[in-house]
Amino acid sequence: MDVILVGLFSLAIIKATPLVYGALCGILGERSGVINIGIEGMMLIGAFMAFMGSALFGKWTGAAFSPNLALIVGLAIGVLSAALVAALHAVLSIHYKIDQVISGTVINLLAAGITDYAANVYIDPSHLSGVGVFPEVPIPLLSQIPILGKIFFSQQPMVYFMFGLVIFLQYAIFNTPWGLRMRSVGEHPSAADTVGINVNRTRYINVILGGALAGLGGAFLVLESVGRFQKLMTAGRGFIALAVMIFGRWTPVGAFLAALLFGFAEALGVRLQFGDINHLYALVVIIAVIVLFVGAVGLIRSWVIRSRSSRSLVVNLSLIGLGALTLIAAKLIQFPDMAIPIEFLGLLPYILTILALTGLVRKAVGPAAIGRPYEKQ
Amino acid sequence: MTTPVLQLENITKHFPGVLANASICFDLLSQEIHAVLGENGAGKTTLMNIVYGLYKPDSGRILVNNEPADIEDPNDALRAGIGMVHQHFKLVPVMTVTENLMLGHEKTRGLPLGMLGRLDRKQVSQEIRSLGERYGLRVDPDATVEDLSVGEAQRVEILKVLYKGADILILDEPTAVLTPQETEELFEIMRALVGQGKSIIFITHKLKEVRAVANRITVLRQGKVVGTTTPDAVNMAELAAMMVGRAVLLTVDRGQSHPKGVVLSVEKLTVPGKSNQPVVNDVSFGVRAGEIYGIAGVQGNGQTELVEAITGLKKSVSGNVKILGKDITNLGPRLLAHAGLAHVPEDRQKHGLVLAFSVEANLVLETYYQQPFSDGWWIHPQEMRKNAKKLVAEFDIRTPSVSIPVSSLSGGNQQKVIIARELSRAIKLLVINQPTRGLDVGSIEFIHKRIIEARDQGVAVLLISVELDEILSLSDRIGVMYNGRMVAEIPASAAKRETLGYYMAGLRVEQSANKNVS
Amino acid sequence: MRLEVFRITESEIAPRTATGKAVSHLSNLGVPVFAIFTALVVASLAIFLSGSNPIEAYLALAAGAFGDLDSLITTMIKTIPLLIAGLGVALAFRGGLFNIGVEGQLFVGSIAAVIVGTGFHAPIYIHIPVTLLAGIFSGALWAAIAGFLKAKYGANEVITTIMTNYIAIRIITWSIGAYGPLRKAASVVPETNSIFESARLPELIPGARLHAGILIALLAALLIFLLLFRTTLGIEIRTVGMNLHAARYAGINVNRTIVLTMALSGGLAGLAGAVQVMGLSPYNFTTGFNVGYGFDSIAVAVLGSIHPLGILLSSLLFGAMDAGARLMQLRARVPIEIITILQGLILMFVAANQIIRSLYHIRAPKGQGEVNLTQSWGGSTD
Amino acid sequence: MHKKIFWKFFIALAATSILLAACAPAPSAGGATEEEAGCKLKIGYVSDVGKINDQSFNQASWTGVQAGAEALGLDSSCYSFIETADSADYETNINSFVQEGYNVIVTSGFAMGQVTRKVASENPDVLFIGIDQQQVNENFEPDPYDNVAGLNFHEDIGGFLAGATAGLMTKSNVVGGVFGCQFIPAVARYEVGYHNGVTYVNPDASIIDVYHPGSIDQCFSDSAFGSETAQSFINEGADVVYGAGGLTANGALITACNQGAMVIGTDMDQFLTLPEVKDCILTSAMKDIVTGVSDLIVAASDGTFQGGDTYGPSMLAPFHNLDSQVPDGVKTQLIDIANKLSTGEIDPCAPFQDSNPNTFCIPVK
Repeated sequence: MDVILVGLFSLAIIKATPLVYGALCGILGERSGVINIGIEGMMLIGAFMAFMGSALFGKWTGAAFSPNLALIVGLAIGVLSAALVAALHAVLSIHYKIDQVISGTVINLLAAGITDYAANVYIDPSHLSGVGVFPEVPIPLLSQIPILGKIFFSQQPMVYFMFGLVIFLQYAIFNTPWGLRMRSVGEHPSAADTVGINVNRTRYINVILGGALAGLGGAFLVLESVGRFQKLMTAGRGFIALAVMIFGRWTPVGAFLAALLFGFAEALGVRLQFGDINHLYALVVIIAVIVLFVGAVGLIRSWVIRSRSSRSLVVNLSLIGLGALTLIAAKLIQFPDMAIPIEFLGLLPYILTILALTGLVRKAVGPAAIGRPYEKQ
Repeated sequence: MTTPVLQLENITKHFPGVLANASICFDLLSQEIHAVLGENGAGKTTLMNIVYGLYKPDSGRILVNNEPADIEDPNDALRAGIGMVHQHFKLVPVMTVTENLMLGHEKTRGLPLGMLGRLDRKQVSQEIRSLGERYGLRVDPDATVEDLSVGEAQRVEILKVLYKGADILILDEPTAVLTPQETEELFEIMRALVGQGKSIIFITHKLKEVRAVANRITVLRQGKVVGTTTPDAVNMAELAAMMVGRAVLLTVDRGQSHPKGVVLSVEKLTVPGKSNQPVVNDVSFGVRAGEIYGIAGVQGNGQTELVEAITGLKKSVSGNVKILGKDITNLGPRLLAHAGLAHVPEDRQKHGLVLAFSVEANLVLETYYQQPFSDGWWIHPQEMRKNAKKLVAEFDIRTPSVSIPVSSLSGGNQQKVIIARELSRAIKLLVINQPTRGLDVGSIEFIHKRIIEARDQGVAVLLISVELDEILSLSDRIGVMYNGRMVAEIPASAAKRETLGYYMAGLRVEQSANKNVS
Repeated sequence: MRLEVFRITESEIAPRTATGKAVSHLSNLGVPVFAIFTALVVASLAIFLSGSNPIEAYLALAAGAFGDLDSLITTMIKTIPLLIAGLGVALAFRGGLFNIGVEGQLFVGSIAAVIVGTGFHAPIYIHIPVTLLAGIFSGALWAAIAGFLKAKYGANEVITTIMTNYIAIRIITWSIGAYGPLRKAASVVPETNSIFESARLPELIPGARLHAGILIALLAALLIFLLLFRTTLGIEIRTVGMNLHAARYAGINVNRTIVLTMALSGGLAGLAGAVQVMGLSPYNFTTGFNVGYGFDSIAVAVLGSIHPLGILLSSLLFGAMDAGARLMQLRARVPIEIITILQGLILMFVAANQIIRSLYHIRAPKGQGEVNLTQSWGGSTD
Repeated sequence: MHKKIFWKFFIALAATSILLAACAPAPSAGGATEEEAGCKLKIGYVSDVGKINDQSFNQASWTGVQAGAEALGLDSSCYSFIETADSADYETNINSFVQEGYNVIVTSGFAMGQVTRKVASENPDVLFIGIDQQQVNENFEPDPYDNVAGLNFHEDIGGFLAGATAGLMTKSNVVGGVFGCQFIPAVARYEVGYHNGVTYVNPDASIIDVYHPGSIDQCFSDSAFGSETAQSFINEGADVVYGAGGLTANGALITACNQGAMVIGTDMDQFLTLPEVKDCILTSAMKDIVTGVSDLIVAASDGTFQGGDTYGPSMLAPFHNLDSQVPDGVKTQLIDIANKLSTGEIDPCAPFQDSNPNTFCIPVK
């Protein structure tokens, strides 16, 4: 059971990482008032350029440097390129004031077309080879903790960086001048304008920074996951990241938890194909875990943040109780052997998203000034 | 007292099609309250936005303390010691008072990380507290702005300007949202500020206030300075004439009303707000055919929700509403329209019009599906055009064509489109909310005349306005709302400004409550 | 006293709008044309970099789209689903909704048409309409889910339709896959049975592939035009799209209109899917069928400035590019991805028309309401 | 200021690209009417909805076309390709080559089987090569046409050999397999064969097989899915990972390799096509499309072309860098198994519990 749990959760974290990076990109943009449905495209460009950078650097320098240097060079180039694409999004939606959703759609089309095209005319004919991936770096002592150590502290560097980034951004968005300005621009741009904050510059900066983060997500796929660029390798992760962002209520920690839930749901879909777990049992367990999760998050919120609108203690406690009871019951019941088609196992994250949006989990309300170009009255 | 702290020389500003400021000269002396008086559209706000760096003038220059100042953006203005309290509050609703005040000039503690340092909320909230005590502006620094009352929010705005170290304060129409008592308090604050060395530009279109508080008055009309004077040198009528450019009737001739049977009756109506607290609480009143019932009150005391509940835009939780004895509680707008209700909404651009639609389409916004505009499914554009042409003539709507988007009309003409649309139907009850907000005098006169005409034709009129003068000059009976309750109902003949003001501030309620206890 | 009036007078406004109408029509047409030209120029750089000759490529593209009767027919066949689905996207835009779920709704429509088209035998004049209706209703129903979630819970339709896309496509993949109930018995290919002759759209010219779907598409364009601009429902949809609050004030049932708009939009997508399986040999649904029309139709709708007439032209353009891509690959050896790049560039230049205007000195028409396509992102409908 | 410079730059860019376009070599050929000198054959290739450079069977097919053309000494203007974007376009795309006067048309993928036969029956003068296309009629009865050669493979045999290799080489007794679309018969044959191969040599080994659950536009191209799945195999203790399914499988191979596992590739010798795994790839279950297509093209040129089904060899690629690590005993055992497979003594496609029914295997002989 431990092995299964560790396996499931470390897979969930690996699957969650690009989603978190993408969602953070969305958060920076939307918190400053710019919708970004081009996350997918930015990740794709980030992945492509990270591969080109690392592979070409590796090819040109040969064995002169360690492959990690090539990876770092690739990372830098991938991040910068994605930031550049985000700059295009920013110019289109802030300067030219075109509909931000259309601008995002343009980014997605162009990124898919250009990377596909370039892969066809360059990468494949030249047999360009990847230079490997960042190695796993177990953190001393922490990685020795049973179960948790294996899940959280025996990962690759970009996973740790993601942890750090989530904590840092959670702090920065709510506790620094930068975050205060960003949020004011997304909520009430003319108020920010009257105290001398340059609304459009703030938006440019945050959209471009966000693009860099999406680039990290794309680079992760190449530099830590797959090891080379493959066409359309983001495979819709940018869109899921958008849902993760909303599910996480536009906060980094919320997005992290949401991405983890998504990652877990997907990991479970894969894990159930291994054939050693009863599908029905697993389904009941995950529903129970979700109920538990929702209750626990609600409880933590109402205690720690003292949020005014959070659910009552009774509701949270009964959710936790219900989840726990279901878990115990699932242990006792003998489920009939039934294979759920793999296509259905993969549906869980999508259904979760819809449930999240309907407010069954919590009502999501985004920044007030989102989607509207700022114009002085 | 005699040194000018701010001088404007020949400021000119064009907007497409409009000359907003024409070569304006203006000076502000140290420790003076200098009122800038003018109608809506006279160019007051534009001028002040130029001073504050939100607009760039086409020509002219600004001197601060006799030095030419290059004010490119609000930061420059703040650096030059100029702060502005805007008519529409520039506060971020979801943030606290402290966060709003530090925005743009954040203090951090701990490591000097610049933009990524840790916000020092404690220190700033301390400063706000002491600043508030010094000027008599008390607010809770940790409160979230969206939870504050309008008066409190305004105090936050003034504090914000003081906190940023401004010596020259521009107050843009600060009294529009205040009760007479709160206005008086504001004037006290203004005098205290001047006493402590600040100088104030006070923008308004209300003549009485100017006379009450200003040291000097500059009148603007159609982008130009008409003249500068002092309160003692002119009387009200002269000021009004300067402002409008002709003699103005300060009162409306509303004639005698001949009320008949009750059209609208509201009984014990309760409407919940955002957090399920009642924002309209157990309200009862009636409006009879052929009378104007005015509801006075400071903005945000439940008038908006009351109107929305009566007109079907919001659901009430208890009580009922009847039109001509028929229960219409919580019916939708369409059924209410059938029952003879017309509604001129508070926010004409948000609710009253579809800005991108043509004038003719906006004139049938509620009747497009009825004969003769439609036979239920297909629409008849030529009928709509005919209707539009007729109403444009009848209501003097200034538009080059009925097929252009209504967004290209002026505010007054937009309001006329709404009023034309509502009055052109066969109606029993007219609910009209803030009928003249932001309009020029000509449109105001026209609209007031139309409201009285409607009354005289036997329509029951429910008039809601935060302009006490408007209520007093039009209403036959007046109700006052405070904190969601109808706290008084007075015949117009017996109504005095002062009494109404006390009710609007909730003072009489508390007194009577005290009496009941004792 | 100085009493000049500085506001614009009526005589100043009047001539501007009178000629303005003609000017704005011209520049409305001019912008897309120049946008397409600019996109072609920019994309030629990519073609050149890949070692091909851009002019040869574009000539081949044109030949493949319009070179002979067969190419023309291919173009028209490609235009049909883009036109119908593009109308669907545009209708949603008009109602203030962004339907990214056309891809999934189109799949659902195809599958429903297959189920009905293979479910029973009936005379052609019954079977065809019933099958078309099945496509329409199933697409409408699938889209109405997102509409309902929007109206009831304020769930953003962009996200919900992306999710319902995935759900639809996965379930359909399963249904024709190894274990699926719709899998054609004894076929190597994951495909459904072919629909019966009685439910197939007749060819307009026997043997020429061009089927009656083109008439259905044109009829749909006409009907949507009439619906939007000549009916009370059209007024309601556009009012909700332009100003939700005013719609509520005017007594329009906003929630019903949102669900209805979404359903109509999905119905068109479903119709597009049904027409595809009913009109194209081998008249069945198979893996890889119709991929990408959902996303192309968004570009088609925006390029056609969400007006049925504009969409007629833009879908023809995209159809021609899809059709011409064959010869462009075959003759000029240009990879097909260049079409995606081209479409992205066209969409960009059309949407950011200021770029085009300043490049070619086209004046912007005055007083035109910009359509904001994303008015209620993330928030509720209040 | 900035804006102006930007536009000048932009206009300059546009102008240059037009110039470049104008200066480029003039269009070489008008179309079908002009018979080009030096083209004794014109060869067209139509891909399946996957892309030409999918590093899988579409790429192998196109490489085969190029190899065949080179063997005949054809100029590069004598062969071309069309990538299919929508399965509804198969027929149009094939017909485009017919109309342009091509003599040999190669189509790849079982999905195009019936369409290829249809176009072939309408154009008896043109020769067709269908990869993964059995020449059968609608009732699955053999029905060869003179001008269509179906090039088929026993993927189950390849998969079985891969499985046997994995089963013999594993030390942890846990082996994994990442597969593309489960509804594609060739993939199913690889999977079932692989499973049977492992079980045949090592009944105690536990086998973890995972398909991508997505639709056709994802299941062959989601390399991150492959990578993540391989990672979870490693967590479960797998030390040999097999991948069959385009880019999805490639992701799995690279990650497994980076994690220290041995990997087995598919279709082509992935030691050559996927350089990232060259130090840990044991072998690949080869399906030699390149040679098969090339040979058929040469046959088309010299008049020895024969319609009907042909079966390409299914075999393992060389062990390359890991050759020294494969014990001789294993090598001989694999040869023995290959022989038994070729005689039909072993059924590589035998169904087992919950096995994918979507295989459509053809027994050897």
